[in-house]
Amino acid sequence: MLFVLKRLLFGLALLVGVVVLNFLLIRLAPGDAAAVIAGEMGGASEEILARIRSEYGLDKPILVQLGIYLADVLRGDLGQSYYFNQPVTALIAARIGPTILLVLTAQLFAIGLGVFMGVLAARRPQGWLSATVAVLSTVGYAAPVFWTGIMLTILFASMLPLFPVEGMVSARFDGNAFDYALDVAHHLVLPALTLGIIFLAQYARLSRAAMIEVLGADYVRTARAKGVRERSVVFKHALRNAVLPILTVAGLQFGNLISGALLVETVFNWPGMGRLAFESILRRDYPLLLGVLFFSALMVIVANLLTDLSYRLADPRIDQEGRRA
Amino acid sequence: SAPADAEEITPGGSVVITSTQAPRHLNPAVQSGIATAVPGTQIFASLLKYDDNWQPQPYLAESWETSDDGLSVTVRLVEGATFHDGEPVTSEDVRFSIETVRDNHPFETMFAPVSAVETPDERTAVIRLSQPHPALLLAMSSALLPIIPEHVYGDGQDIQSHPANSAPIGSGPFRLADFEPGRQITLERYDDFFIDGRPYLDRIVIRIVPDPSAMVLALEAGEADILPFLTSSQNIRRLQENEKFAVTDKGYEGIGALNWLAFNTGEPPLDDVRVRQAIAYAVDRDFIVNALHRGVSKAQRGPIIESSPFFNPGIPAYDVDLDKARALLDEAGHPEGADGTRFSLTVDYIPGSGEQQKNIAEYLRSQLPKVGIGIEVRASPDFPTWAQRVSTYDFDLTLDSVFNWGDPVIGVHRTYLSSNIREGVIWSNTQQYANQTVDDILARAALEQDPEKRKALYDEFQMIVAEELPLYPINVIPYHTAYDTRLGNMPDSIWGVIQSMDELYWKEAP
Amino acid sequence: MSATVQPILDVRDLAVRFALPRPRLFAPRPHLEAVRGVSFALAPGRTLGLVGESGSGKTTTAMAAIRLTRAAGGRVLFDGTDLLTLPPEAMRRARRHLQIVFQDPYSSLNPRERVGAIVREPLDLMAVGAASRERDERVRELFRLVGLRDDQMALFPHQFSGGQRQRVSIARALATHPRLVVCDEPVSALDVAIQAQILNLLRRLQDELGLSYLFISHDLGVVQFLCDDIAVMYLGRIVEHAGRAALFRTPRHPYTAALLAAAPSLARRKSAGYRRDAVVRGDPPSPVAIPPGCAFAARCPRAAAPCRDTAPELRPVGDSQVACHFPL
Amino acid sequence: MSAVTERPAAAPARPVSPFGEAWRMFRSNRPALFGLVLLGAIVAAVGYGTLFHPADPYEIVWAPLAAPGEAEGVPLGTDYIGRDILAGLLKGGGPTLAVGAAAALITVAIGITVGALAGFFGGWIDNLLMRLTEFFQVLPALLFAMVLVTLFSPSLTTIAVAIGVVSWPQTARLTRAEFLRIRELEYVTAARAVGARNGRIIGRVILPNALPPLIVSATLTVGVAILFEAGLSFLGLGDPNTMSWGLMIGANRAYILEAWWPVTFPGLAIFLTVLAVSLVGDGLNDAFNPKLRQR
Amino acid sequence: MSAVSPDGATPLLQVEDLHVAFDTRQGAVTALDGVSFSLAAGETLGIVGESGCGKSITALALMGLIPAPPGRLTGGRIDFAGRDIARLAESELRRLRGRDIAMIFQEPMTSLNPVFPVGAQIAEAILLHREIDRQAARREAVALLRTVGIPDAERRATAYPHELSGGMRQRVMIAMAISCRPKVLIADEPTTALDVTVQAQIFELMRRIQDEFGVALMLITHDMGAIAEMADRVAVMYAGRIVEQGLADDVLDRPLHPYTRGLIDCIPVLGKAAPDGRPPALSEIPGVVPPLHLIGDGCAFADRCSLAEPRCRRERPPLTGRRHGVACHVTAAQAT
Ligand SMILES: Nc1ncnc2c1ncn2[C@@H]1O[C@H](COP(=O)(O)OP(=O)(O)OP(=O)(O)O)[C@@H](O)[C@H]1O
Ligand SMILES: Nc1ncnc2c1ncn2[C@@H]1O[C@H](COP(=O)(O)OP(=O)(O)OP(=O)(O)O)[C@@H](O)[C@H]1O
Ligand SMILES: [Mg+2]
Ligand SMILES: [Mg+2]
Repeated sequence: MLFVLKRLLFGLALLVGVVVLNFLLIRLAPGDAAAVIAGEMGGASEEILARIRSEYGLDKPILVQLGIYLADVLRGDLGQSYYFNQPVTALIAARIGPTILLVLTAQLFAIGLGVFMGVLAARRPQGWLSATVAVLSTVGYAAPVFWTGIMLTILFASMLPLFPVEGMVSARFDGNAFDYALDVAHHLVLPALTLGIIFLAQYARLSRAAMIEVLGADYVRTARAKGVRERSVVFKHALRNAVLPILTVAGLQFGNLISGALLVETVFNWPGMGRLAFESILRRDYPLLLGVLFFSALMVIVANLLTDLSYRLADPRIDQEGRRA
Repeated sequence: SAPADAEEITPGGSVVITSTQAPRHLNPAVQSGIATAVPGTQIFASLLKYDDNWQPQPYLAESWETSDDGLSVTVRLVEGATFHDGEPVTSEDVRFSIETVRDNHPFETMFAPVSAVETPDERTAVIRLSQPHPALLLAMSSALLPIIPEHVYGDGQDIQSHPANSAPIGSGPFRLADFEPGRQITLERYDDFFIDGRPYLDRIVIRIVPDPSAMVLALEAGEADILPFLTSSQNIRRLQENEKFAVTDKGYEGIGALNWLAFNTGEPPLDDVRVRQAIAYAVDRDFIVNALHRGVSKAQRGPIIESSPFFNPGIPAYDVDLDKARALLDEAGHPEGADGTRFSLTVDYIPGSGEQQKNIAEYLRSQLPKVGIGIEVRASPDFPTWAQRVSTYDFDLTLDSVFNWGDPVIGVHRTYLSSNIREGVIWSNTQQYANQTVDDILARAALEQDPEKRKALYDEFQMIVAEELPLYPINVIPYHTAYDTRLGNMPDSIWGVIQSMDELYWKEAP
Repeated sequence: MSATVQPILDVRDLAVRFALPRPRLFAPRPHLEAVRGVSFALAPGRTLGLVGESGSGKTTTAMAAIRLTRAAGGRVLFDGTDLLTLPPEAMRRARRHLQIVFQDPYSSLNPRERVGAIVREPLDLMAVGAASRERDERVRELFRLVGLRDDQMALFPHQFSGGQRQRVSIARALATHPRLVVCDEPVSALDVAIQAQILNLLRRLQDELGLSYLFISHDLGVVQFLCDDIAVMYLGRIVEHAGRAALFRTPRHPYTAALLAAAPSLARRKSAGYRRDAVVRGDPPSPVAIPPGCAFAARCPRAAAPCRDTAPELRPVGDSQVACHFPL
Repeated sequence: MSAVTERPAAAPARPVSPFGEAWRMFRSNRPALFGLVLLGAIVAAVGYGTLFHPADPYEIVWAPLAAPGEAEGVPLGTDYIGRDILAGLLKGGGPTLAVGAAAALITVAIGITVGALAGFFGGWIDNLLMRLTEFFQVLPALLFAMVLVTLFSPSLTTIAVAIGVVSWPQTARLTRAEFLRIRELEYVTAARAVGARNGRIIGRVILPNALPPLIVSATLTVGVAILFEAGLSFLGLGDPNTMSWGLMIGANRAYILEAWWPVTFPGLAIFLTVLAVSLVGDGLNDAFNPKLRQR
Repeated sequence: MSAVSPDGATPLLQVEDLHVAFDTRQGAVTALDGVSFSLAAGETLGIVGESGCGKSITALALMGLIPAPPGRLTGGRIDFAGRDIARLAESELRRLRGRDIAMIFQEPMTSLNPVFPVGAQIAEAILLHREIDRQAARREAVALLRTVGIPDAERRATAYPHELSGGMRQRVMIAMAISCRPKVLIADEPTTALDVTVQAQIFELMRRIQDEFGVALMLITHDMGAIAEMADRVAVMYAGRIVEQGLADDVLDRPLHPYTRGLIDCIPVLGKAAPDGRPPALSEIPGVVPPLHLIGDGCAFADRCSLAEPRCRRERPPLTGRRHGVACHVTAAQAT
């Protein structure tokens, strides 16, 4: 409990830090926010600029603006998007779901298949399967994700039209919830695959290493000495321990997954936060950008918290402070 | 196209239109740009429509009449028009709309001369002008003057950030069903539309697909039906070869989207007209149009789009002539340096504009060194950065794209009037071009009621700026629309898809 | 215990505490009392053995005594000056007289340095010997002293066996002509055959160089072989301190007796029907929550009421110093 | 008493340094060697390729989107405005590799400094630095880098710095872990016991021993940074005045339906480079792994 | 070559001429080179020798757990209950392991799986070999914990290994090993990681268990004191071979092999020296155990041996003698 509380508090502090840093970074960078807003409206005169400044509070000292912003954030208000002229929270709320869906699917795919491949490879570290896994994992990792995405699009959406090219739901979609889920799943295949491939490689490699390590451990020898079946030795005694480093990495991967999602969403026009982030950057939509950064950090923090919790469930040796006894 | 006979039309069905740009909101009264205009013109009706021959047609206004002195226009509204919330459309709404647009829309010239709008009765509005304003009728069409309900937008909230901008109430053929910012806009048939039996379609979905290639694949896969505003030569050519789709460049005359190379005439060496002309002679417009754009775009020589009745075909074209360019540069006092370079310039471009601008900038980088001008391409990470640079004159050369918006008064004057040199405002006279004669001619043209005389004034204006060259026109943005050939009554007026699509229908179900 | 001359090392009331993580968010930080008021003196040229079970604080005591671990209290007089209050630079200079040999021959040598450089490092750091040639000569001399060949100087630690590495460690420790060498279980990681070589070497070096050893071991046989005086530690305290003869002949503390009884010996034969009867039960209590009174009380066959209430002080009994209410 | 001399059997007189040992391991690792050769070939091509194919990558040499082999002297075809793709590859490799290497250098420099200080001193310094590290870890790196690049305008330097600034936490953690581990080893205490000061212990004692995993990680960071630069360029945040592989992909992407080559070749180049770098990294990893070495 | 066998008793386990090789970078090395011995019910055989001489490999060979690759059994027989288990299929071996032959390891710290409660780990062993339901297995596990002297066994069964002290962990290992009443128990240096007082407790426990269950114990150690206290018979190993074997008393009191003698003499054993004066210097065995790949045809100890004769370097001495055997050219005559 102490741990959870501590992590929560710390997560909160981190979030505040993220907000402050980004706020200052963005506000102190060259560029006039009012001009941006005016530009979005199609060009404007000096008086309109002045009106915009006072309306958005841009005429106040920067620290006052920061204070106001922080107070608003505490109330759950991330401001209005300059571009969309809508509450940032509403915009993000509509986009965060697709991103989580994409990221989790890719992550599950990568972990599931990756670990399976890694375990198989670890059984015979010198065998051909192991070599194949090693090669595949390097290959999957080395290809730029957006490039893989483009290649997959050409292959599976244009030349061999099995999957939709873009989007999350068909524009014409009209059906019940089940069809909806199917439609989304159909759209999800290529993006999740693209994103999953890089991480698949990493998990395969990691779990291979972890399994080789664990299979040489004394307690695995003990299990064998008890007469435990080989399958059970591998999947119960060994994997249960090899999962620990995998979990650690899975938690740390979340930030990278979101980074990858940014590119994948761009390639497949997946309507997630990544695209929103990209657009907010290109439009200098500062409130929206801050909101996206805030939520990305929040997602990573929550993911880390969950990983830590599951780690704790998986490893009884962790003490209150999160250290290995 | 001839309107199809009502009997053969089976109403119903939905159409998916894609757009690469996400609209901020859906109220064209306070937002320019095509992203807002496409859904905006379906949701809001304007007073007039325009046909493909630049002629005004009745829409919300069943009739209109300009006084002989040109100082007032009387508009009579159709009977029974209602907003999507059921309230009737009245002359008060017209007054409110005109005032709102006049006071808030970035195109200030559209309604600046309007001094008052009188509303003698529910269906009559009299627009009083402080001076004659021949562009007024055009400004009353399409997205330029959406009639917005006063009872919604006149509640005292700031119109720029009014919540109803994202949940608009209009009197157009379609009403908003769902607005997912940056993703999709879903419009539904408005059953009480003031034209009986219209619209034919049940639903229009505007889907935002930022990647044009993905858009094309979506059309091919049947996931979309209409791709307006296509500019990529690759996509246009690919779809032209596919007989399931029609590809047309009709419907963009009203917008008049020009692509040009702007000079910062406020600073040396570009303050020297000879240098500007030298650059014009060094650039091969035909190569750009035929090779870079692979024939899909049309060359543009002057400030007014060549398809406009006001265009003057007699202006100099600056066909490529490198020797002449070199001679002009020598003459201007810029001899070649040891490395063959006379001086170096930067070139900016609107980010995200790919083939139309970035590629041309890169072409310049390859081409201008041939006459001794070094070029550095300056990328702007985002639009505001570019706008900031250009509007504060922190540039040498920039590619720019500015729309005519139908009448020169709206879209052309702003670029050349010395009174419009306004620092910090993009798409003002950012070239800092100042010529008293031009200012006078344009002022007279804005008031001139007689079309013949007006054209003569514009002819003179075009000759002067083609000579002095504050900017070098390159081409018309090759907007094309690709659509499923089973669609009937594809909009083909000068406004194309930014005018009501109430007549659009499926000839056979998709 | 014949310390009539001034001791080279005089440790008084040494205490070391380690901070532990808080159990709850705002709970006070608990401390582990690793060494709780240890005093002893070591005469020049002699060897003091520290024995005790794992975790009893042997290493910590020794490290705190030469200020490689921070002491929480007490004084350490080296030749009369208190090491614990020396300014850092002076302490650094003092280190040339205080050297150390570690238990693990694998982790006590930097694997990325040639052994010659390892042995030379203290000379450079302490600026012993003016010229570079002089230092080289010294290194060569040290190699010969500990039974290594000159030509091995260029090798890396992993190219040596455990015993040879321990010789390198010893050479390094002796490089600056120290007067006191702390040996922290220098032989417990070695095979018995190698252990004998190293023990003999240590003894020979002491004889030749007049070194003083603070020698840590848990092997009573080794301690008996090498040490003149022996201090038995239990949970951060010295429970018995005596000369070799006295300690092994007449252990006074029940814990000492238990240790002696538990140590395997060639003399206790199964064939002769030997069975352990009175083995000490249980494990030592956790050093985090040391019970009041005598720490050994819970396992002690002689424990009575006072043992659980008051901690016994070290006091002379016969030839020994014993901290026990009911010494043997 | 005579010195006990040992038989030379166990101690060959030839010194084998740990790094020498690692190189021997590395050499016998075929994929790693392949990676090294591939990397060498790529670097050579980027460095000297223009000698054999002296074309200006910015010059329009042919019609746009000419297929490979379609035009004389343009073996890999042209891009969307008719520039030579092979010339672009040869010229663009430099910046790509340079950004990769520079970013990796920055990453490693920050990472090692932070990690070493945190791991060595522990206590509040460790706490502070680790909080800082976590802070940088919760921001998705690419997103944060995009913000930095956008705010401070895209140039090779900004890009390299941005990548470095966002990717050091991993190195810092690794360094810290190594320092924490090695700090407890007896040879560190031994160094202190012979009077070494903190600076020496950090730099001369712990760091060399922490180096193997850091070298591996630095190698892999080069790959990551190259991918990163490619990603940024792909998103249009590259430096348009400097040809790079990522830029080529990003710029040519719009023509992918018509021409596969302008995207595929730079993609392959990135892929092969990162592949080579990771193979080398893996090889180093194995070579430095004492467990594998014993066999 | 004859195996060591106790007087009168029929051996339960008979190992003959066992060979194990490992593939290394230096080529195949012979880690076990003709090891033979036997073990009878209820007796304790001690195996001593320096690090790396093959003690653990011998034990693992009996369990069929030689890590392969790189290791492999290259010859010999292991007769157990009338079968040669060196040739059994893996599935049959598995049934044997834990049920008939059980083993406890040196590091109680790492030999228990850190992520399962100790009770469950014991119960697993029971479930594997006995027709018994989960509940019963649990109860049995608790009972076993009680048998090995763990206080509060009920609660400790749910503890994870890291929550127990080293001694307790080793008790858990013993409980697990005896859970199926094995006939042979192999203990590979069970107390090296423990303190002397705890070591004494564990030895005591093992003696008690042997008495109770009549199990044959193979005790691997490098501690001569432990041999004296625990073993009926001893086999001394050197570089993959048994160089001397016999009754504990015979070997300890009248060592025949120079290596055994050196081993005994170099230990600073308690009470051996006069406590008063300074003990005399220890006798040393010079040098170190040669790496396996450098062992030639002769006696592996010859290089370190003060008695070595030229033929010692040429010829490998066989193990001679039934009651007290030795593999030495020089002292073979004294074997009985
Ligand atoms: N750095 C540290 N932080 C926290 N506790 C420590 C630290 N070092 C030692 N301790 C604790 O202090 C106590 C004494 O440890 P010390 O190493 O001195 O014992 P020891 O007698 O040398 O044992 P061993 O025979 O195992 O070497 C132990 O309980 C140990 O866990
Ligand atoms: N996996 C392996 N690969 C190569 N050689 C091995 C392997 N395992 C053991 N050996 C070799 O087999 C020999 C015997 O090893 P074993 O573990 O039986 O020694 P031991 O007598 O148990 O030593 P210790 O007292 O250190 O436990 C050693 O010399 C070792 O080098
Ligand atoms: Mg210790
Ligand atoms: Mg062993």
